Amino acid sequence: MSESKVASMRDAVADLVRDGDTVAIEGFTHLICFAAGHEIIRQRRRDLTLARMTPDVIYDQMIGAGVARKLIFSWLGNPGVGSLHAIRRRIEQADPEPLEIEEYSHFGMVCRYVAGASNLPFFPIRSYYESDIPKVNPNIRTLTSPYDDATEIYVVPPLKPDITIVHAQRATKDGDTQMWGLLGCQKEAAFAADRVIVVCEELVDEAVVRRDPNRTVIPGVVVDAVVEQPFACHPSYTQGYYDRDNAFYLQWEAISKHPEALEGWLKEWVYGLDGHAEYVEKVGAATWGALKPGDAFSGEVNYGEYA
Amino acid sequence: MSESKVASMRDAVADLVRDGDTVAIEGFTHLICFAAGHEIIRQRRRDLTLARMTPDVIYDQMIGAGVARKLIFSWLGNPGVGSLHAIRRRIEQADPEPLEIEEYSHFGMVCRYVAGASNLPFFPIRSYYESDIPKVNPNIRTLTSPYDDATEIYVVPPLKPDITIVHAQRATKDGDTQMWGLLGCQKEAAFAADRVIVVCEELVDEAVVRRDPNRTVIPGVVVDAVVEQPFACHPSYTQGYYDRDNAFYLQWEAISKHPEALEGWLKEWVYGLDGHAEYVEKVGAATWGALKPGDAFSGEVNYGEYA
Amino acid sequence: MATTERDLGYTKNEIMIAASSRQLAAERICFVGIGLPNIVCNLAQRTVSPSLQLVYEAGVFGARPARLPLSIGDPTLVSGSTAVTSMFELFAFYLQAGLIDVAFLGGAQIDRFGNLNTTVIGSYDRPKVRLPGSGGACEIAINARKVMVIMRQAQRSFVPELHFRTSPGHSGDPAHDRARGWFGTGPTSVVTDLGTWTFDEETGEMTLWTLHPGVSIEQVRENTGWEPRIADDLGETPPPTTDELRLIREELDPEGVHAK
Amino acid sequence: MATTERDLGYTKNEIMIAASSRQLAAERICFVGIGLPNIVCNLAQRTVSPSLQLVYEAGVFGARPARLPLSIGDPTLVSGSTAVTSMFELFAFYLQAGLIDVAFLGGAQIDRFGNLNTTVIGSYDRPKVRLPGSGGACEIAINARKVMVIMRQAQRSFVPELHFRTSPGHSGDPAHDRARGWFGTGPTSVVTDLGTWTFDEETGEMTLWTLHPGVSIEQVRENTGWEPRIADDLGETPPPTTDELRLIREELDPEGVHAK
Repeated sequence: MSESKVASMRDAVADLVRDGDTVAIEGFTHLICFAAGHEIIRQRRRDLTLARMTPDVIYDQMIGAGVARKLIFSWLGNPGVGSLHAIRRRIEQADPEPLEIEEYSHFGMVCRYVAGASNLPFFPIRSYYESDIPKVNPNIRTLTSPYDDATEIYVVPPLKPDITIVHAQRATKDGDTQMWGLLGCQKEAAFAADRVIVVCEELVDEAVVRRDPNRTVIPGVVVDAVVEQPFACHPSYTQGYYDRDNAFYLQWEAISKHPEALEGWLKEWVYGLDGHAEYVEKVGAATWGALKPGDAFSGEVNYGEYA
Repeated sequence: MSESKVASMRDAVADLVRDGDTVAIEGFTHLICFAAGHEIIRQRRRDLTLARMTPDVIYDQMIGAGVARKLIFSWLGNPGVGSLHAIRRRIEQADPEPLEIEEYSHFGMVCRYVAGASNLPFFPIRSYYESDIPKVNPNIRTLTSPYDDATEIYVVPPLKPDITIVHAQRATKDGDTQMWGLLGCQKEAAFAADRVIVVCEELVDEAVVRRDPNRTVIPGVVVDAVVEQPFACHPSYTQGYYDRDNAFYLQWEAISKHPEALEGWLKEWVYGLDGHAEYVEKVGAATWGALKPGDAFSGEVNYGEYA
Repeated sequence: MATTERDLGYTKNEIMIAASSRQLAAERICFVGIGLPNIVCNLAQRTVSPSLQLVYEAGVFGARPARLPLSIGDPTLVSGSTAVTSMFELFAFYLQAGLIDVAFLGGAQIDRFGNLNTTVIGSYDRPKVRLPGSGGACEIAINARKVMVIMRQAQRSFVPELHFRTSPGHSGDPAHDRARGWFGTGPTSVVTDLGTWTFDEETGEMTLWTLHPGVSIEQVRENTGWEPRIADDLGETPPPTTDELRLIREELDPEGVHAK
Repeated sequence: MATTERDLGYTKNEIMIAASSRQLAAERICFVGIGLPNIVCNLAQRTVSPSLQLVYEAGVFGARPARLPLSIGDPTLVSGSTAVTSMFELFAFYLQAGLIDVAFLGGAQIDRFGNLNTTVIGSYDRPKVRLPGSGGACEIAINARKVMVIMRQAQRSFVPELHFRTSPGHSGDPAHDRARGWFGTGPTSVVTDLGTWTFDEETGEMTLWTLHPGVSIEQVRENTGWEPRIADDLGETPPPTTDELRLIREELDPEGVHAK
């Protein structure tokens, strides 16, 4: 019913990601849209506030490339591998410049998105008791329950990104988006945002989506642009499409440790490439072949025809 | 891994529904488990507090049969048809006895279940401003946001049923439960409850569930009993299995209007029957044939095999 | 009235449906219940508002009903729709978040400022008539950006004093209303079997905007529980077009369940 | 130490895994991260706790990994599992609701009362080492009914004073702890490369419970930043059984990614 929202990654980022924006590229291990992060680097956005539960390698790349002035997060590491050295340099030595941080726990970040998505002024959470986290983050506050004065509870404020970017297995030109596998907090982050870009492995006919409406995670009414970009999550993964490239995550430790190595990597893999299609080609068929999973189909359910 | 929780409806209700309990049989139009309500009537439970967003015909039957002393709800009608006269008689004329009521809006009820499921002391909601509802329900209170003193927000208390009963298309013997179609607030009501009975159209092998883990709405870890009871929702419906019996909903207006008609209906369709299997037989093949939908399959997705 | 209806060539419900649907021109996301509003919205999609997105209150988006839905949760709304969502997400992420541009409400009683009663006739503790209650009406009135009311009017429904205020409308004090900070602004229009009403920008008072063909101001006065405010340039409601009537009678409600 | 390990016939990690897994006997629902805890839980399922239900922190239930998961969100955890849930539901409906019986935590620093630091070494504003931060650790410490800590010990990790308290443990005042009203009670055990520790019922202080074979109390003292409390009936940790070692080496971690 609504006109097509289909765009190229370049146009979607150019139109919807602005200097100074608060940007959330969410995805918990799964469906992390590296291609969007690379395009933001390529278009040299500046002064962004980057929000993510787990900044991961993608934000280490973006912050290493100088797109951000602030980071909002809950776990800052390279899962099971090591550190995010570009981010650490900015926090530990203000090298090359300081990075402002605003820190929560995982559940605190999730609740911030839920509050943002629900237009609530705060969200209550049973965490932070006797922790030093609220001491270094004045946005974490307390309330007393009107039902039981003995219960003091912490609250976190809503997080409403200017732009949320999520990746999905498939979407329609109207932005009706279906995902499976780990869902993280993408739905909440998308609803909380002013603008939403959905990147997908496959643009599908709406008939595909209409066959299984319960599979739809983000309805098109909240989506501004739809980008079809296969393999956009590498080295993260897309359930059923390609595996996580753990080798790359391991290599990142050495790359991010040395500014010049990081600079070299950015030149070779981001600035030096026209877009993600070239990146996919450069990664090479051998790697894609090794990352391809076998088949494991869901089976069908019957919604019934009620005419 | 855990042992089977499979039980007959009679045993599940006998073991898990107790006099004086707060009982939630949820389902928004869809998946309303009438068979469980009938078994509770048949076992002559008393002094129950019944909670449901929309009491619907099922609670009119249960309250008409005298199982309840209190009703917690948000919309008290026979959708698009008429009234719930057994309930109205108790509220309007205390006939045959008074019925205590505790009244919210739809969203207020949903938030109460979410608070109960999340172990929160309250849940904030942007509703009730300048409405008389809080004047007649002292459990609806206000809080001031610690982030913006101008924002006063209403809060509702958690609702933690002693027992929640939900119906689903399919479940495993361990209680891993999959549903599709309208989901209402069953997940929240189940997690909020102390005990949970899952009634399903089909008991399936866990391999069926494991093929599509994102379809699982209620994991077995919170389920106490699983009852396989086909057609348990009539005259409500189960998406893909049978249609709503609107003719019955229309007939209910006349039945519930007259106490003796209601008594007669209960004798014939509840007390007079051994269980839901006899009910299904009594409804008759012609009706089931008329209520059977055509096929509309979901299509499959690929989760991928990662070995 | 039957005669009038025969003379006019359309029923009271048909002109209520047509008049309401025209008010949906340019709206984007509409919160739909069952019955008249369902037909109103589907008519608007086929006439003045082709890109109107319908969100059914049971949690269905992009429904393609293969038959006229008989309940708010009819399975025909689900099969072939683009999305189904939980009630929590529907109310929190859509309605409370301000994504709903327009919704429909009705009630047993409405006052001159558009406040609605769907709870009780008589006292709350021992009501003469126990009505359904709020359902989603209270949060819809507060969070939907526009609220359109469709209801037949009579002395007993258009009352000077509500027995219970279920859903807030205008307060009568525009300064207060502006300071509320809700997405909702009180009802924006009321369509009855006699005419259409708007709400005065200044006072927030219901104002008779158009009379349906064949209806007199006296009839309106007889069926309004207060001295009704009447627009200086009171107009006549354009009757349903032949196209609108065809769509209602042949496509949207062939059995005349709601439109008759 | 390599010699010792060769002499003993198992690695430090292997005895840490074995000792931890035995503590899962009789537990019902376990919150699992990746790395050592993942191997510990899977070993327990195959030995002392066959009905243990594993909940992976990325939101997966009843996982049947076809390979050793390499990340907390490895796709092999999803395919063939019984349920996948959103992060909100995982933390709200499971952890915060008290459904998690036991969870694992570690850290860069732990004090004698089991408080943990995973945030910074040095000052928060200009840290010497910026660590990952809480992740879910803070709410796990507060809401999981039991918390087991697995970490190697040394003067720099077993410290008298944390640089930052990320996750609360025991306060040192049992009356205060009882009055907290959390599901969490502070860590219940700590398993290190030198021995196993419990927490004193009365004082909530970490107490050396068993020494691993070949480890001396002096070694423990050298690697503890305070004068350690030692159980009157200090015992020796039973070494990994041949069956436990076989499961670890052949089934759970054939490449020795974590156990080596």
